[in-house]
Amino acid sequence: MSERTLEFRDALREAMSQEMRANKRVFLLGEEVAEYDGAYKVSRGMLEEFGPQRIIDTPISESGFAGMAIGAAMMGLRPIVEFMSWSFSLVAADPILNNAPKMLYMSGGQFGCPIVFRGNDGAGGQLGSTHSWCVEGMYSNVPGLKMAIPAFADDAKGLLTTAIRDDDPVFFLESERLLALKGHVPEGEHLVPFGQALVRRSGDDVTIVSFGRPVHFCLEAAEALEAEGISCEVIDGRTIRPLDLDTIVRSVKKTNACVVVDQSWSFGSPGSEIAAQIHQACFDDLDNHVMRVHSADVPTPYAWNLEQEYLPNARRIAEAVRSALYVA
Amino acid sequence: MSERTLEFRDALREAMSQEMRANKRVFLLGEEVAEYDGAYKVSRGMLEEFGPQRIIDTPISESGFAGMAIGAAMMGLRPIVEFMSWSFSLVAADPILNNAPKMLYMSGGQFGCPIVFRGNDGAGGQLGSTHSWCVEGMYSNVPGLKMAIPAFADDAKGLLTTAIRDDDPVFFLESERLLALKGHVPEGEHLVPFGQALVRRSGDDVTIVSFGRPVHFCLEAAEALEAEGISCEVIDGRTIRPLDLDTIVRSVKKTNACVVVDQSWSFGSPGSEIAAQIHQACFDDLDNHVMRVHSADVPTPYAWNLEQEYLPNARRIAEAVRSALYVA
Amino acid sequence: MSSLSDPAHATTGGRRPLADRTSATPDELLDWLRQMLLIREFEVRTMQAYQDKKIGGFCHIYIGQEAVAVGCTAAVQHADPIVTAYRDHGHALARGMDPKYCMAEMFGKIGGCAKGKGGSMHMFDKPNNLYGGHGIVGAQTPLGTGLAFATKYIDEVIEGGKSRHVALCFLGDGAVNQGAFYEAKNLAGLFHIPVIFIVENNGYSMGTAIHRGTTMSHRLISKGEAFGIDGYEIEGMDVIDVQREMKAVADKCRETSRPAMVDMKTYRFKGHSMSDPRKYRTREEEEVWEAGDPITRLRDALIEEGLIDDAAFKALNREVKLQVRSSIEWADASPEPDITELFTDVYVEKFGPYLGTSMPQIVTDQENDR
Amino acid sequence: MSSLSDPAHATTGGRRPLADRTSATPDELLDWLRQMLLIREFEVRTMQAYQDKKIGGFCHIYIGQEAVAVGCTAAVQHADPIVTAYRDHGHALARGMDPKYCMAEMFGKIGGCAKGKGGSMHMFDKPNNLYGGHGIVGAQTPLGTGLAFATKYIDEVIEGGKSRHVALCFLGDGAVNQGAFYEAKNLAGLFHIPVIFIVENNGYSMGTAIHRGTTMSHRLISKGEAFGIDGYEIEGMDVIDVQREMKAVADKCRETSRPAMVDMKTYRFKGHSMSDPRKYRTREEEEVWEAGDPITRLRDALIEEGLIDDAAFKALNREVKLQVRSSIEWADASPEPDITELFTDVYVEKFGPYLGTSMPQIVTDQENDR
Ligand SMILES: Cc1ncc(C[n+]2csc(CCOP(=O)(O)OP(=O)(O)O)c2C)c(N)n1
Ligand SMILES: Cc1ncc(C[n+]2csc(CCOP(=O)(O)OP(=O)(O)O)c2C)c(N)n1
Ligand SMILES: [Mg+2]
Ligand SMILES: [Mg+2]
Repeated sequence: MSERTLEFRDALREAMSQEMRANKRVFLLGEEVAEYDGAYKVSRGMLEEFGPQRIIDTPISESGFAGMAIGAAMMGLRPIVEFMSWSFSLVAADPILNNAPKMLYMSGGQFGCPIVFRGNDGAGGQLGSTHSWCVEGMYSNVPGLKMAIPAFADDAKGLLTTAIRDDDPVFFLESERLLALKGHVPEGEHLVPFGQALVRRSGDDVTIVSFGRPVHFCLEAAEALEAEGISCEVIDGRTIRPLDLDTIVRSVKKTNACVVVDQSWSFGSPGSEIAAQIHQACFDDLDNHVMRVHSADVPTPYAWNLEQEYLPNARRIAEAVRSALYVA
Repeated sequence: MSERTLEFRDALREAMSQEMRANKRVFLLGEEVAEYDGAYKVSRGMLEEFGPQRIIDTPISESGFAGMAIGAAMMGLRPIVEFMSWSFSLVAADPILNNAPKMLYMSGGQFGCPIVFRGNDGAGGQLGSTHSWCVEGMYSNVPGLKMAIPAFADDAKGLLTTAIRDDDPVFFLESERLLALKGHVPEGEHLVPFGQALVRRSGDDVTIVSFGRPVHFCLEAAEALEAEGISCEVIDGRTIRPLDLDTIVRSVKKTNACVVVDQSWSFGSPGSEIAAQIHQACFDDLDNHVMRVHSADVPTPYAWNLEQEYLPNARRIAEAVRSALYVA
Repeated sequence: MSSLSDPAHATTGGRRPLADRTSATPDELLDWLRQMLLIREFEVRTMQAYQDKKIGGFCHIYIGQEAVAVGCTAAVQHADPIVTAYRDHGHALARGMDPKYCMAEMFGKIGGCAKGKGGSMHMFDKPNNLYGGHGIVGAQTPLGTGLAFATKYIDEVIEGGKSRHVALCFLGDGAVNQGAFYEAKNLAGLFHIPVIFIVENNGYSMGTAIHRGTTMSHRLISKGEAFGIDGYEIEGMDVIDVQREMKAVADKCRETSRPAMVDMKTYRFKGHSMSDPRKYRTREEEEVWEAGDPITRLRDALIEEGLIDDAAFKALNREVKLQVRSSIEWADASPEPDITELFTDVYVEKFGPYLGTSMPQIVTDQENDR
Repeated sequence: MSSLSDPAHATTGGRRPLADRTSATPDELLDWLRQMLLIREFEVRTMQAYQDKKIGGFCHIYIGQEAVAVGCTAAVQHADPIVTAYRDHGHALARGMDPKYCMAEMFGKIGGCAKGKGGSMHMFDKPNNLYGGHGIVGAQTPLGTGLAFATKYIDEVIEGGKSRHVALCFLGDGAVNQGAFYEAKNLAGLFHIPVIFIVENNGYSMGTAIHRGTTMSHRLISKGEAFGIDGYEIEGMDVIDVQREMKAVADKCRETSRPAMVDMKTYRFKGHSMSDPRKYRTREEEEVWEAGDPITRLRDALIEEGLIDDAAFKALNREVKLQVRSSIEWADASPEPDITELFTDVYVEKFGPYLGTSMPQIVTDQENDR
């Protein structure tokens, strides 16, 4: 095992670079990915290594270049499309939702879409309503796509490698707030299979399930709750489609209490889905209904204090855990 | 009470026409709404009465004309935007989701968006993947918008009138399959308030909650189940945002069993939300977990037999009711 | 390039000797005639089947526009990818799809080109490099750009050679107003992508006459020139003209690896879809265009040149009718997709409720042929 | 109209006597100078506050482009609506927003024009008919079309008169590649909507020089002409030219109720946003443009004409500095929004967890003034 430490952003780049070295069909396109090294420096140096035919700066035309990449994927290329932010993917909703995840079905198996859409998802720091979308709240509703949300640098590499090799369209959601996070990342080939959640922290009293950035809030809350004598099991779901319900259910059957933490708005979200599925699978095991912590059900505010309160922060998670356990 | 009978489509038109007569700020725009009388004849004759300045044929530019209407709404006009199908609203996802429902918030209360987006939602008859979106599956996730889904002609008029008078953006989802449905519709002003579900059929054994077209499937299933001695209470939710949870909870506390029927794909849908909320509100009342009936979690197929099976049909609803009641 | 947008003028097109107008061989010319007849007959029977409720959903008939699909397809290589909108039966047949797969698709049968999952608007044919049939207006324009991008990428990056394909991307005149088309054009212009946007300008999008929805409709190609894309206006009712002029366009795009935009003047003889009463246009207008029927024009030209006589034409017609009839029989006989098909082709690999994917008969039949 | 895109040429613009170049009064000219100074000083202090972490999120500085917002705003009536992108401080101030609301907005304070909910990219000012500040590139172009549509509708349908307003819709050169802009142009051209699209062509979208992202960048207005929209190229570094030429454009649009598109050549002196090291351009290029600083140019012209002297200029500068300083103090003193503000302004009426809406101080202060 390598003890090498990388930033989350470098882990993403390593996945892309290794796959591009191994397979000429893989290429990267998006705004500022080439000459500018990526708006968030995820693709730093890739232009130099792979040249402008494979690291492609695009105009600000998400619908156009996403659709173009889908067409290329139908011909068997394996594009990686960087959205500078998933917030900007709304202008490309039609190609990414109506074409990519349905092409295989509509063509009766003839044309698949081996494509990865990736970029920043969720609130950055005070970016306001238009720039803070958690698109998993909407897009996870759509069959035909897969969705991965890494929370740690090793998973950033492992899940992205899997995504690039996957024959189906993968929506890969990164958090700008995690890009500088460091962690051990294996060198060489590193694959994390989709549909396998990870227990990030073991515990007995309550199961906390989350994805992506809020996993860190959960761990923070778990730490704080330990001081109160509450033992939390924190599960990092890692992929939303496919969803690893088994790992979650196994834990809930042990703890008999559950809190789902999802940075999306609450209504009709991954969080509501997981809550509903847990109620179904663990109806006789739960001592209380599943608690849910989401971003507040309002557009994302700019002001620092409002945004902090808006997010599913550690304080709100701890509160939810206490009520799940009937602790005043 | 008027005993007058109208088609659903005529009820929609009556709401629009009456409001347009009363308020010059109201106008209608969309593809083929004027000279063609509407692709589905909802706006038949309106061009003649109101003229081309208020009944406006647009090019096939959903993003453009939706955005244009939002700009007009910011200035205090009250546009009604017809999407020939909500399936075509994906190309307009950015204006309808990033602008309309957030403008009031982002401007700190200065500019609201009194606008109605309306059109066909859900599977028509064999329209295939791209043309059969149930957009409530995605769009109900977004705060700042309201969402109404009438299932009967009187509600079509009453809810649409309320929508047009509402100061917030309303997503109004019609079903092409219901447009010819007849029912008693009050003449003159008819308002159905948002956030008030209606018990369409009373029963004791199980609560079935639905919206829009599947309400009819539910009633069909309830009828069939009555023969088996199962008494179903069918609730027509009517609006998804705001959601009338009280009426649902009251019923579930009586029946102790619940089936949610939602034509969206299951994952992170209104159905999962309602199931999760019922579990929360009725944790000690439920004899079984909430059952959910959705469209199958696959792109919409064209073939008749596949589409019938895909939909949340009466057979699948009845099956869900039986399992909710532990009836083999 | 020529601009014969006046339909009255169109009927005189056949007068010049054929040798001046085309370098196609007699066999090729006869094949174009056969293709157009096939499309025509196919569409007539499609309308009947729709009335008989064997076909559901939306159904858009290509009658009147046959010369466009046939002429454009004939102007490029079989390996050049093609993508189009929902009015796609003509393109599928011109590309070489056996009509039985096309009909079975509309019948919602497992033998359909997409196993009955796509329907009339979504015809796909991998062996014939047809990348769909797309239902969302304009959505195919970035896809078409992507197809051309991919051919270039494969030729240059993967195979280390020179870009040597073009992609044909058909769209309606109404699709010209979708924003995605402009993004696609800018990308194509910027990246030297050899995609040819062929606007099948039949004058109407549903009930909207082009000038009511589209600015500069008298000069659509200005909407390509604004992206540095060469524009061509081509009269689309005569397959000989279409093939010749499109070949010139395609050759140039292939040579330069540049995009092009074509304003292809044509007319749909039927309604927008099966439910359209066509109140927005006059019978007189229709008659003028019908007088320039692309099939009659080619037939007359071939008769004039002695390449065919009345009897041979009738025989050809009969052959085509038989072919369509047997494709209907085939489609009738093909079973409905099994209910398990609901869960196939959602994802490539099996997992959870999903059953993986497999190729439809249109592909496996062809593979067995080899 | 004039095209002074060569920045070297720009510095000679002030030589002609003022009377030949403008019909503005001395008071107006001085006010433009004051506005430009205000924007400059405001932005300098904004950068400081950003470094001091008083401002969060993305922050886009307008320095260098002052003549555009000031000149364009001066060319139209106060009642004419304006909408712009995220680089919006200059437009807000030119429109007459008291800088204290603008600064407080960026500080995330309740006194901000949007109660601190919008931030730097989303400046709204109802009393001054500023319809935002919009963060999604190009999204404001259909909105701007809608604003102009609405003025026309109100004038014609509701008040039964004649269309008599124009709307200004600003966008960046990078926004030219968003599909929505083309849909907006087609609608504006088709429906005779008096919206003026002003492309603030500063040569870059983030790190992308215009020709790297945009076809026909040497003639952007072809992208309007393709929709029947008159195009104008205006040198945007001299407020006198901008105001004069924009006034002519606006007058014509007002008169004819037609749209227009302006390629306004300008330059941002700072990076794209606060985090941009500007490696994609040379210091030499920057220096050429800086030599044509719009403030210096107007100052020199006014000095030459004797409308102002060095002392008066300094006094003006001091006045502006004081104003900005006090706006910072005001913003500092304004409280954070109460946590309950999270749930206000989501919906107009109260229901469930939502608390209804109310006007921010920028509106209520103004109402109290009356
Ligand atoms: C984005 C979108 N909006 C609306 C529709 C509905 N629609 C289908 S076809 C059509 C008219 C298109 O006309 P045109 O592009 O001229 O093609 P034609 O039918 O003449 O072949 C419309 C409005 C759609 N399919 N997609
Ligand atoms: C749809 C969308 N895509 C991408 C972005 C990210 N982004 C913000 S500003 C910008 C550059 C825009 O440049 P330009 O339009 O020239 O305006 P300028 O910054 O020069 O004023 C980009 C890519 C966005 N906000 N919206
Ligand atoms: Mg057409
Ligand atoms: Mg710029």
